[in-house]
Amino acid sequence: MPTTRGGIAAILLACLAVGGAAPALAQADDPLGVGRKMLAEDNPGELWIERGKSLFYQKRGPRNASLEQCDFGMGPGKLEGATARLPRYFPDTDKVQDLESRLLTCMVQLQGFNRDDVVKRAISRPASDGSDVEALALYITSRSNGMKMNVSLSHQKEYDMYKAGEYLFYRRSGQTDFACVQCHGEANKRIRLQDLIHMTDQKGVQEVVSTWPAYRGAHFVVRTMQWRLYDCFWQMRLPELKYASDTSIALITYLHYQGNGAVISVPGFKR
Amino acid sequence: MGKACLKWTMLSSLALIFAGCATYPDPATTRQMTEKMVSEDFTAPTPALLKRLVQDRSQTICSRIGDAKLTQEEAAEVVKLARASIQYPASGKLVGDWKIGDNLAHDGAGDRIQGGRLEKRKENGGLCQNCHALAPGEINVGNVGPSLTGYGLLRGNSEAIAKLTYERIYNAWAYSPCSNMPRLGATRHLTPEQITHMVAYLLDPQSPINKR
Amino acid sequence: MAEPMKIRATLQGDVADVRILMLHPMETGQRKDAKGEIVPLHFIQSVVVTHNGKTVLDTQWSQAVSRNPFLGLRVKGAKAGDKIGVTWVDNKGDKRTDEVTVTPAS
Amino acid sequence: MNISRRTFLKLTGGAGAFAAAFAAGLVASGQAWAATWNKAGFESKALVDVMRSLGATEAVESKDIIITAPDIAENGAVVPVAITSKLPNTQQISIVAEKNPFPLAATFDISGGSEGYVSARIKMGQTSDVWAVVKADGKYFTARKEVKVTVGGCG
Repeated sequence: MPTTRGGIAAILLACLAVGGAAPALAQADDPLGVGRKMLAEDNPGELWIERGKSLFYQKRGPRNASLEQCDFGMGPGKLEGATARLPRYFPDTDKVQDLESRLLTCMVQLQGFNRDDVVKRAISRPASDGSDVEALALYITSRSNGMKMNVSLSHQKEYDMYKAGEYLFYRRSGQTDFACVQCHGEANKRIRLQDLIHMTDQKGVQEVVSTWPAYRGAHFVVRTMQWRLYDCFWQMRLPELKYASDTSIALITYLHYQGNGAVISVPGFKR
Repeated sequence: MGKACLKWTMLSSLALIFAGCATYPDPATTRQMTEKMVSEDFTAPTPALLKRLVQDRSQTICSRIGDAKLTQEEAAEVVKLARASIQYPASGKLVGDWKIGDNLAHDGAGDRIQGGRLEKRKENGGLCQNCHALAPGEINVGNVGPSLTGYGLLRGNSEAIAKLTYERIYNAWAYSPCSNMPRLGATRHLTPEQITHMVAYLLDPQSPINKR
Repeated sequence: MAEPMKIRATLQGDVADVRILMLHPMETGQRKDAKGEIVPLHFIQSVVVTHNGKTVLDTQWSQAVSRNPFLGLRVKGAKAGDKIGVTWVDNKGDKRTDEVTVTPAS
Repeated sequence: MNISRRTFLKLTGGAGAFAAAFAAGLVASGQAWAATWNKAGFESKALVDVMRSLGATEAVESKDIIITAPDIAENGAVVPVAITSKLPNTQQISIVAEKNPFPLAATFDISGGSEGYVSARIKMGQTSDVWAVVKADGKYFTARKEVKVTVGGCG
């Protein structure tokens, strides 16, 4: 049975694959590269960081409280490096939580917001001002900029979620017969002109885990990892992934652990 | 590169060993736990649409984790199920109108669920452009699947080729079990008539895909 | 409602590399909102950039400038500590002014 | 033509809308700064009319103007364009997307203190030449570069 040993074998295989693969980075003769570089250099997503900061420290919600007492795993209000270790197990909720589900817990418990209301607004419409959760997620993650992803699987529930995420990554369903791996299992692949990140490769998965939340050029708002997963299932013609659900957290745990060592740099810029 | 990679592997294995007591659940437990999550974590406007998440036998076989290989028996079962799934158009004609096929090949919409609503369209797009190079010189095409440029030029347009092409679009797994290619006819994403138009788009000498 | 701009002014030799990001919808007057109603034309028409109070760039924009606009320019004869001011005005008369000091190249 | 393309065309605006907005007084022409806003140029639907509004009908091509923009833009709603003019005494730079419903996107008046360089991002409805129209030492010069626009985001 693939217990610990199988896990190592899988990592080793992934590594061997890295060695042979050419980097999928923009090359000099890439006709798209010039534009991508120009856009990424000046990222409008930065305009959301200040907003997220003021939302974090403002007294808000029915309980008129700020988020300063929110514990993202490093102690109440400690944000430096917090997202580098997420998802992780939280004893108070007895759950493995990612950044956004933890934020949701705090907005409900500390500020008294209604969970369904926050969830309903969490993913903003394109070409809007964006949602509070998007701005907050960006601000909180930006406090880990420059730090390395360092997710641990020391709690049994973290292991369970990791394995669930792996299972989901390869689980095919729906009328397109897609799992994640159909589009993200090989190097240098594109859907139309859009690059598909090679997530069974260390470099690829590191790029994923270190660049969200990101400014999405086509939507003109900051998007989060929860949105990224929701949107993938939408394109796969599957039902709508519930915000902050265990399924989403399992996939994020799987990806983030694989991406350990990546240096966080947000906001990312996506086409 | 190789060295850094090895180091990373060692660190990872150390982390796993130090974790000590925590062990991965066995695959059956993971499957049970995760399938429960999937059954609870999605919403759809109707219960019928929610069923899209339920795997059929072939999808279950084809969801292999990591580099696990298909056994011969599994591959044979997938091929057998695929062959049995293929239905032909009522007219019996496998080659339709390449112009309609051209439009379909470049249409990536249809049947998605967002905001509690199903995307309403007369018919679904064929999705080809997402993954395959099409007519020569087209820029906005994907490369997840093989290039289809000059498909008919290379193969001719005999009846046998038309039948093979139809079947490969209807259910690619009849020929390549568990490949990345969606079983577009078998999953009812496309109708048999739509597939005949795509066959024409691939084979007709007048089709842009066969222009030099 | 106008929100602060993000302005970077970095010295490269005696030239300040100025990069400005603004939050603005830059509506073309053609887009429909979620309710299917047309969103009225709303765009920045003018951006003026000053160096220690003196105008160095005076721009006229149409609605064809992208949402959340970016403007980059290079100001000659700058030194660390100089003031770079930016003011935009849109077609509804909304305006916003922000100022930064030129920082040495890091 | 897919959905996002249609949405995009709406984003870039149909021909009549802008003029109508003027008529309805939506464009606040009463402001002092609006006196210098090149209304005729921004309302022009053809390149020749844009050039006329700029007083640049006699413009000649120049190799001293460099347009930095992608060969292929992934998202027509945000096409980065930077113009560098090495012409002495560059006074003005305009960015024109020839096949847009209203081709003139922006005009930058440069005073003594800034270099002949501007960088911005514009909307483009379709593949088109992007023109730089530069006024230097009282004369007009042009350069152009094709930008292919593919509209993704659907399917």
